[in-house]
Amino acid sequence: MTTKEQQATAPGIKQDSRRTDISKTSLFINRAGAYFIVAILLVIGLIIAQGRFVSIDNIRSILNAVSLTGMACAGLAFVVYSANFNDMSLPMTMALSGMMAVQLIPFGIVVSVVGGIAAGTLVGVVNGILIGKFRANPIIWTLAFNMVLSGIVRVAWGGSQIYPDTVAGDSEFAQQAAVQFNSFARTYFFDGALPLMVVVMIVLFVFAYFMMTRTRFGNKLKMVGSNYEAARLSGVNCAKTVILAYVLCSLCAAIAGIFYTSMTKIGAYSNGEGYDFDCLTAVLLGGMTLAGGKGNIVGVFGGVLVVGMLKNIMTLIGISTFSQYLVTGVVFLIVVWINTSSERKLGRA
Amino acid sequence: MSEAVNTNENAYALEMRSVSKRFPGTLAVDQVDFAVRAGEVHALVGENGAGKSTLMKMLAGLYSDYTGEIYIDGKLCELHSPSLAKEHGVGMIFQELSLARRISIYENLLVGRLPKKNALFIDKKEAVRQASELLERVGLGKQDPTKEVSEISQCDAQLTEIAKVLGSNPSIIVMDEPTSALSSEEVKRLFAIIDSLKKQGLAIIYISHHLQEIFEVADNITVMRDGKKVGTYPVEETSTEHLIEKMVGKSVNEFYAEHTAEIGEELLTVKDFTRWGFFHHVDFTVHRGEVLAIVGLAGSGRTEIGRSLVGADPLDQGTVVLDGKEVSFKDMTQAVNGGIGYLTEDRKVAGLAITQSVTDNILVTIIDQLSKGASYYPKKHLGVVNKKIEELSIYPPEPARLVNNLSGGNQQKVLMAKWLATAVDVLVLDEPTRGVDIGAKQIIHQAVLDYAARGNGVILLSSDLPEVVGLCDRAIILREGYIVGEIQKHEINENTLLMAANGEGRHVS
Amino acid sequence: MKKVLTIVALVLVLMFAVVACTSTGTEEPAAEETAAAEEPAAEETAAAEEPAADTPAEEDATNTEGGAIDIAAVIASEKTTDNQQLMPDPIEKAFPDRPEDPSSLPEDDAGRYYDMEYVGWDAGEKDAGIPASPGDGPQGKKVISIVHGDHAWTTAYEKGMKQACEAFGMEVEVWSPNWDQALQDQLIDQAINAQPDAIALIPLSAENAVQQFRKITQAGIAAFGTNMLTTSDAMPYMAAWTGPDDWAQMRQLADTLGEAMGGEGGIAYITHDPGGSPYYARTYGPITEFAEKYPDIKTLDIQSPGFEAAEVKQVVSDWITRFGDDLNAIFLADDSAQATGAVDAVKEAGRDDIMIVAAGNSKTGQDLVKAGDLLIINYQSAEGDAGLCARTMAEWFAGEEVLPVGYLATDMITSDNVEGFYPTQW
Amino acid sequence: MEQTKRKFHASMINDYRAFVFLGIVLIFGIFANNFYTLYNFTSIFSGSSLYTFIGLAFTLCMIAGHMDLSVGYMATMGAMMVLGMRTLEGLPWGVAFLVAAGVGALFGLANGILVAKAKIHSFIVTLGMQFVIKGLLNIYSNGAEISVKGDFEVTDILNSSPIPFLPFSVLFLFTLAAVIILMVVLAKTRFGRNVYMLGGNLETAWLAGIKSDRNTILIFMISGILCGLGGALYGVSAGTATPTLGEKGIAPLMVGLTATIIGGTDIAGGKGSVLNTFVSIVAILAMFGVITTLVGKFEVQILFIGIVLAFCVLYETFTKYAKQKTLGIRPDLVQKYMQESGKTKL
Repeated sequence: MTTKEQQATAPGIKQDSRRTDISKTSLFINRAGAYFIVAILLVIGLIIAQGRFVSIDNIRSILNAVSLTGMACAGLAFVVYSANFNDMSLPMTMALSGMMAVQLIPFGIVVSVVGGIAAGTLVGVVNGILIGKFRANPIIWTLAFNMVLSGIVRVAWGGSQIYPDTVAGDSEFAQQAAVQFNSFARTYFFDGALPLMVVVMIVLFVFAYFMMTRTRFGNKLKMVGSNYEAARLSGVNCAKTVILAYVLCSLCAAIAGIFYTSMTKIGAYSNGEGYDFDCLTAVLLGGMTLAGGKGNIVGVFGGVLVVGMLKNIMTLIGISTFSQYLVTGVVFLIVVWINTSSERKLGRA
Repeated sequence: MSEAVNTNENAYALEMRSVSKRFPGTLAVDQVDFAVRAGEVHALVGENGAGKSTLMKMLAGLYSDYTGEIYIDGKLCELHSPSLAKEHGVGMIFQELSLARRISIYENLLVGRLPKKNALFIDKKEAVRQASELLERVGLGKQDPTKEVSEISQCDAQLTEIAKVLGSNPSIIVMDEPTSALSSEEVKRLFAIIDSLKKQGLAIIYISHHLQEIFEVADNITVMRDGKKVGTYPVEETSTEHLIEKMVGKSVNEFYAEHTAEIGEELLTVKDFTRWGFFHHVDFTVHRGEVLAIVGLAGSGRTEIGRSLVGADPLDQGTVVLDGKEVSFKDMTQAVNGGIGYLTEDRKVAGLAITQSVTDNILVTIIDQLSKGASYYPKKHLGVVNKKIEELSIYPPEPARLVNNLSGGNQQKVLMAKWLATAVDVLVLDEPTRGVDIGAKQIIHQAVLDYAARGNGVILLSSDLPEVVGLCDRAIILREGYIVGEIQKHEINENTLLMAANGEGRHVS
Repeated sequence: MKKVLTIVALVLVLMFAVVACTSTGTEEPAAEETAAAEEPAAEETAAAEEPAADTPAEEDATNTEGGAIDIAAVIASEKTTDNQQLMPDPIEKAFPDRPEDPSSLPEDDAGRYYDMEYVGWDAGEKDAGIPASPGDGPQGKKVISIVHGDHAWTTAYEKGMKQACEAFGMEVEVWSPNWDQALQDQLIDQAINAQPDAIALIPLSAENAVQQFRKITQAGIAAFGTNMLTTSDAMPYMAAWTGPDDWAQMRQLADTLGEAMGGEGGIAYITHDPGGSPYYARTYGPITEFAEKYPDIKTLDIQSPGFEAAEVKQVVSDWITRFGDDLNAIFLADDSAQATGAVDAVKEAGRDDIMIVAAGNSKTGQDLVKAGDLLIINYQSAEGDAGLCARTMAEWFAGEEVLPVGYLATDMITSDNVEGFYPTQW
Repeated sequence: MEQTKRKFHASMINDYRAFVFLGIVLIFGIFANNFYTLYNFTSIFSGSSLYTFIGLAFTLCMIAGHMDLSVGYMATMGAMMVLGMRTLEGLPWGVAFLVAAGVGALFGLANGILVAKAKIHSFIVTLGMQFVIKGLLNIYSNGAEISVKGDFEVTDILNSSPIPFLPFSVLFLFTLAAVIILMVVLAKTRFGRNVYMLGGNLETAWLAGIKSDRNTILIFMISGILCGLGGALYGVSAGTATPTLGEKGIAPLMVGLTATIIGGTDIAGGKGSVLNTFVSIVAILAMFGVITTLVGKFEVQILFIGIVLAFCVLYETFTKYAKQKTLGIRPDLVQKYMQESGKTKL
């Protein structure tokens, strides 16, 4: 008997994993999330850049650089949060909205922007219906849809780029719209200190924050993300919730797409290429997990900041583009690993 | 019992000596002695939560932290992993099928020990031959072993599961509710197989709620209750009534306080309720203040009725009248708004979002009611949550705690709280206290009775008979998808229920 | 099941619609919507037809009675979108002696890149497998042009190629592998399989080109290199190579920039995709030129953030933070997205003193030059690139002597002459 | 009769749709000039080599219930390593190929350990690993391409067709060998069957005593080796490799993934066939060929591959959606009910 009991408590034997006490360090890491890395980067930045790092110019430049990724991330967070992995159609959503907006410039700036956003949002509606209602595999479906859209956009515009001022033609009204369109990405407030793109990104994050925490949609989404079946059997309209998540995702992507187009002054099918994985990286760095229902928007913003600061610091140190890929990859894997293990220790995974 | 063992003759194939297994909050198995001889079919009976399954899982090596001693063929064994248990000749047939559905039968049968032709390759011919042999032993000689499991019937899958266990040449076979998905003819086939196994000298442990079957197949019967062993009885010396008495014990009368319900007007009327292949032409009525139990064995269509009623599953025909209005729910959102709630049987898979907080889980059903327009912030409604936490004594009383960090009983309370928070008139409770300790059970039962007493209707779907007896005001008996009888309050006791569900005794219609 | 069938039907309809769109859209990319609306039923036959089989509708004034084309007249008549000559005269280049061991020279010595800059001029004998010119002129000859990938530049190139070939009465098909090396290899196989009279190729990779041109020549088809420089190993397998003289153009830009900088200061580079010939020409071209002529101009940093405006903007902003006033000029490998990003970053930081020079010739670049944001870009006609290639092929078909390596003229666009290059090609 | 017919249709779409797809493409090939020539088929088969290796690796992981997004970069790594070892380091070809496969195995090992031991989702692990490999590759070659430097001996051997009148180049024969070996491994060895069991029902596998961690790591390693070898063969046959090999055009990863889905491999794991993946890749390449000849436009290729993939996803989604409604039905009750009610159809 006694030997048995000793063995039962001997190390290496599995104990019941449901803990009632919570590890303080795990909780700290979990709560602090991406901001822990932000703090580390801040210290590194202060040391290596001797004061230039915290200058207004540099902070603005970091924020400005991540603003497009940030806008798309604010939307993508909803999809990741709903346990649907990733929206692989993000690049084409951005390209489509930009190209539609440019195409509609002859009808005035309002029609152009609204039309562009509407076109992008439509992508989200289709994705949402197929994934939310019919439960298509999110990765494969959005990937397939991205290819189809890519084909359609290329065929429809004959594979060429379109320029706002060329599309506008000779009409004074349209030319003015084109100028306005191109100025979106070049509008600054407070004497050049605050770019419009950063403002829009922050507005989208605040909007996403409220959507996720202060509305019934956000709270339903949390339940849908954590346990779809349980949410369904609790009377949550899962299909509607997931559709809305995708719509918000493509809405944000569409806005990012319009700014992207305005920034390059070119509407092209290749706009937004690579944003699918780049944004997912930022969202995951921000503490969201593919299992859904975990993490929050504040964390995602932190993840976006990490991406921006990392690049900024690496360029400041003078690390080559090639080594930057490596560092980004390693940092990403380490952060995700820490995040996963702390989640497991907290009994959330 | 163990003192009586003579190790030379009459040796036990299996002997468990004062084994215990503790889960957080409960002692699932408490100092149990259990012994089986070779060539014996030993039935293990008891209520839900009596500890039968835990005892057997211990034997199958699923727990590494049990206490006590297990002897197999007289030798002390440490069954700390499934592969160790297998090595010692324990074969376990689980209640839920453990076959990989999209993989062929023969591979499922021989998983982990496919025969090899040489150092590299498996010998498919030999594997198929061995698989056919195994299938032959369970009477599936005509089945093609290269088919996928998903292509064969539920019954054949169940028999395949048995064949799979036979393949590892066990000396002890544990069957946990093997007949729940079988029709009566198929059950006969299974019994013939058990008989032949017995003759081959295997020790068979048979767990079932179907007492009728047990009398047909078993040699000895061990009864468990509340994690303790009540006693072992040779089959000739006992009877259904006797067993039920032993299973139920005296605690029932102490445990369930007598309650008298005020039955009001008709609340829910269901007519000609049919989902082909699940349940057919089901009619029943629930009144205000009434707890109606739908009693049936596993696979009788009990759960499916509940799910179809709230629109979680489709329905082929039938009308539902709720509070005088005819309703038909396409999904659970409509059902909850229309006034019916459904508490699911599997809290982890379909009941709770265990990675979220107690608050989120309790409020999920009433988000729409609490929100002003689109705006909704759960922290504003902590009052509602705290009230429910207090009402159901959820411990620890922290609304922000993750459900995963609660004990099973408290998780179940959260599940209950989430439905009690709603304003639905009718609540369908599917196994509301499965796998829950006594304390939590009592609290949940009281909550159910209080809920009904407020003029609501409850439909109780439970295989826990004392629970049914203690709670319900009327019971309808379901067998093979058809209603076969109805028992009024004054007639309800476990005896009548068990008999009715097993197809014995008087049918009231 | 019904739903599935509906989907199938929808997909099929879509597929046919697409075939209809694209088969009619080959000639006029912009008009495919109307074309699809006009003839929705004709999709299959249209698809099966050779897209280029339609004879050019425009009347060719240079067509003489006997059917033979007056090549010189055609060359003189055709114009590009920006009103330059479509088929300019190829330019020869003088080349110095090859250093002993180029790879032993330092990074900023022009000799180190000798094999790239003067590729083809000393490549030795042409491979014996190159077929002899038919000598009967370009008419009715079938040509397949394989480009590197989809891009607005390519669209302009394609337009130029088609315009020029039609003028010569040659049939042309333009195929694109969308920047995919594996796919380009496959297209070459397919092109060989189609047995045209000549194949014009923009190789995706300078090294891989050897294998590609070798294959074409071994199949007995005349191979013409265009636009992208290859390694000299590939030159023997080409009937001729035409394209821009990237190195000379970059040196020209660098000279002008060096002068504008007053011969001193710090410069940073945003490169083309690493590895390709534009990468070396547009990074080490200026670096070696500065080293030789303006040794006081220091290279501060070299980064390859790709062709995304946002990324470039970030890198340039970071540079401005890092180098401060030491940064006087930026050299870009691309004048569209890269230029937009760099100009935005400079403007945002209020550093109008930073001079930006870009390689390329896009509308964006020209607009920026016009607005005074870019100092100079180089004139590099996409249509002219294609035109020169077509001209060389036509001359080769006619049995005329062609230059083994023919460069486009080098020109620069500054705010002084930018007006003359509108409307832009892409 | 009715039922067998329906079963036939279902199995055509479920199990043999890769072949059906290939058939459709071949029919369309009639309209394309010079499609049915020996040369064209040699080129289609040779062109399928890289995609096939990547597709095999991807399918293998998917059968086991994982996703390996790093296959594209691991193949690039293989191509760069073999040429780097040969041209820059001057090692013999055999050693160079071994190094390429070994490096692939190393990254597979890293993936496998992170997935099996650190319990991070394979999607995330391989996503991060992509950046790591991309960085290392660029650092190794300084972003430049590496070529055989005029040493075309092995290149020519790979591209030659040793068997007269058959469109099989040596490169393709190697590819075919890899397909067959993997088919045999998956079908005939315990490891192979364990792969299916791991993807089909992890718990069953555990209960049966299959060492899931060790097998998972091995799966990722094999995936790495396949990619390394596939990349190496491609690199040598093309005579050059660039670090951007895995990301241009319709990236090889996407082709491999698409072919895996078209080939009918279950996204959740447990079901799939490398042969079907291989057939899908050949069909996709043949389709590219037909489209190039008929339309000559890349955009139509991407549109069509998207439509085919979308069609497969939609088909699977809708059948699953319909099946959900009868999940758990008891046939004996149906029969009984039909007898009683006199109905013949549900």
